[in-house]
Amino acid sequence: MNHKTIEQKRILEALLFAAKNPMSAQELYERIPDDADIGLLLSELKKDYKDRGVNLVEIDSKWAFRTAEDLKDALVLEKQVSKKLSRAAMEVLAIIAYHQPVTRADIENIRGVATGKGTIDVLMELGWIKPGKRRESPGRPLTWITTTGFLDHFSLESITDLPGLDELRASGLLDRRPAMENLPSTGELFDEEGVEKEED
Amino acid sequence: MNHKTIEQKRILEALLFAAKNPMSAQELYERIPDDADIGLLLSELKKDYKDRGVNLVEIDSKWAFRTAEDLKDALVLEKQVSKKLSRAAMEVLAIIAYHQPVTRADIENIRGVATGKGTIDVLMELGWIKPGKRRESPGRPLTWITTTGFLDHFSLESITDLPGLDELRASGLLDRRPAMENLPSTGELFDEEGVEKEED
Amino acid sequence: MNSDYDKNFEEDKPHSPIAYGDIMMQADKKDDGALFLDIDGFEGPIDLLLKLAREQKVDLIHISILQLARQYLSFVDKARELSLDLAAEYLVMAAWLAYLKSRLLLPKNEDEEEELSGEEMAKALAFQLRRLEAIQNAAEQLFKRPQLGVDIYARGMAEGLDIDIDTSYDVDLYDLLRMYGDIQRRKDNSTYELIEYNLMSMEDAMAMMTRMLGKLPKKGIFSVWTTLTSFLPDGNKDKLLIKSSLASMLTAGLELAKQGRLEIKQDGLFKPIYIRAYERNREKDES
Repeated sequence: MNHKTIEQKRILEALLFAAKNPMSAQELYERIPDDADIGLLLSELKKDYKDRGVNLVEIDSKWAFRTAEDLKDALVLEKQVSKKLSRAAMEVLAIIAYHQPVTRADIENIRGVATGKGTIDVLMELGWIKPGKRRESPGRPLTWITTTGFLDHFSLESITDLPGLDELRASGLLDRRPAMENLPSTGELFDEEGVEKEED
Repeated sequence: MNHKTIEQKRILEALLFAAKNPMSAQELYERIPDDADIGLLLSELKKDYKDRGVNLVEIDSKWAFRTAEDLKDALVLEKQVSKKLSRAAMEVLAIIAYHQPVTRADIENIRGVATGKGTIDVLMELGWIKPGKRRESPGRPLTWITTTGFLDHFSLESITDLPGLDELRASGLLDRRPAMENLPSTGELFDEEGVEKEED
Repeated sequence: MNSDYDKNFEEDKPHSPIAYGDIMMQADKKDDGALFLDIDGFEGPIDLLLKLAREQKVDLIHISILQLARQYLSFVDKARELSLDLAAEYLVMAAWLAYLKSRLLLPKNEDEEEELSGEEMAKALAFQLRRLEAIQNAAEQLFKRPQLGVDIYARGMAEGLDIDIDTSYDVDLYDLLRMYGDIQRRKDNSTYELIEYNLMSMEDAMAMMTRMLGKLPKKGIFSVWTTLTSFLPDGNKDKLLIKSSLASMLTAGLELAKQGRLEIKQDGLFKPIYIRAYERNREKDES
C-alpha cells in the first residue's frame, strides 16, 4: 500500500468516525479525492477493524463504525431507554419487515384485527418504517416498508438478513392474501371506512 | 499480550468509542473488570491509533477518540454555490471601476440613491474593491478602488481596458431610446392608405 | 417455543396480571367466582385462537380445528357467564366457528358444490393461525437481535461532517458594462429634455374645427356633410403632424358632438367619417 492509499484510508476512517449516520459509498466518494478506490479501501478498513472492539459494518449499502456485537454484555454504558413497544407494534413491525411492501389491509388480514392508529405512528416516529409506493390495485392503497434506520437498529446488513426469512418464504407463510374470503376479519366486517381514513 | 488483556483492550476501545463524554481513567476502571491495567491499556491503544485517521487523545486527564488533527480539512466538504450579485452591488462595482478613486458620496451622486453599507462590504469580501487614499477635501473621505482580484475575475489586463463611454454607446450599451422615436411607423398603427385616399 | 414471547408481552402489559394459561385454568374452575378475564390481553380473535391452539401442544400443522372450535366456543360461553363484554369481532368469530363446526360434523352435502367444504375452511383457518404464529415468532427473533443503543453503540461523540459552502458570484464583464450603461442612461435621463414634436393639440383642433364649421354651407339648421379629413390643415408633409391632427380633430369632433354642436356619422369600419354642423339655437328660434 503506497503512501497515497494510506492517506486515503486515513481520511475514510476519519470520515466514518465523524459521521453521525451511516454513509454510502457515493457520499464517501464525494469527500475523498479523485482516484480513490472506495470499495477496496472499505474492505481494507473492515479487515483492520475485524478483531477490534469497534467494527466497520455495512447497513443497507451504507457504512458505519459500531461497537463489536460480542461485547454487548461487557459494555457498561448508559443504555438508550426507549419506550417499550406494545405487542401490537412489534407484530406490525415484523409484518412490515417480512412482508414488505404491505398495505394496512394486508397487515389486518394477517393479524385478523384492526390496527390502531397509534401503532403505525409509533413505528414511524422511531424511524423504522416509511411509506412505500402506492399499490396499483383498486383504491391505490399506500404500502409500508422498513428504513435504513430499522436495519441499523437491529444490526441487519440488508432485509434479506432478517432471521428466518428464507424458511418463512419456503413454507409459503409470506403469502399476505387473506387466508380465506369468508373467514371473518375485522377489516372487512367492521368500520372499514374508518380504517381507510386512517390510512390516508 | 495475552487473551485476557486483548479482550480488555477491546472493551476499553468500545467504551471510549461509544462514550458520550471523555472518560477519566477512574471511570474506565469502574467499567472494566478485574485487574486491568488501565494505564497500560490506554497507552497501548493510543499507540495503535497513532498513525490512523482517528487518534486517542488525552484532554484534561480524560480520554476520547478524535479524528486526526491533520485531516480536519479533509472532513469538510466544499460545495460551490453560484450566486448572482445584487443589482446595487453591481452598480457600485461598475461606478468604482469607471470612476476610481471614488468616495461613497461620489457613488451616491452618480447612482442618485443612498448606498447601503452592506453593498460595499459584499464587494470588499469578494476581494474586488479596497480602500484607496483619503481624498484631500473637507472630511478627508475614504476613496474606493478596484483590486487585482477584480481584474482577474473579469479577465482584464488593466483598468484602462474597460471600454470608454463612446465605445459603450457604439456597442449599444448606452443606447438612448426616447419613446416617440420608437413608435411603429404609421402604416402599422392604422390604415395609412385609407387616410391617404381620403386626403386625395 | 413461545414462552419467551408470552413473557415479553406480559411485561408490555403490566395491567394484565394473569397470563393466558392462568385464565384458562381459572376459567375451568366453574366455582371460582373471583375470576377475571382480561380480554384486552389478546390481539383479536385469531390471536386468541392461536393461544388456544397452543394449549393443544401439537404442531399447528396437525392441529384439530374441530377441537379448537370447541375450545373457543366454550371460552366465549364462559366469558358470557361471567358477564364479560366481548368485542363484536369475538362474537362474529364464535358464530363462524359454530358454523364451521357444523360443516365439519355434518355429512357433506353434494348439492353445495359452490361453497367451500368444512375441510377447506378448516385448512384456511389453520393457515391463518400458522401465518400469525410465524410472524409472532419472527417478531420475537427480531427483538432478540442486538439493538443499537442497547447492545451495540454508535460513536458517542461524533464530530459530524461539515459542509463548507463556497459561494462564487456569477458575474461577468458583460454584466458589469451593461450595468454601467444603465447608470449612465439613467443619469442622462435625469436631465433629459423633451424633444419638441410638431403636433396638433386638442385646443388647436377645437378652435380650428369650430372656425371651419361656421364656414360650411348650410341647409336649415344643418350644414352639409363633410369628411373629417377635409378639416386637416392643407399641404402638410409631416406624417406625425397629420396623424396627430387627425386624432385631435376626431377628439374635438366628438367633444363638439357631445355639446350638441355637430353630428358625426360613419358608414362602416375604416369608412370616411362625416361631420355636419348643427345649430340648436336657430332651431329654437325658428320654432
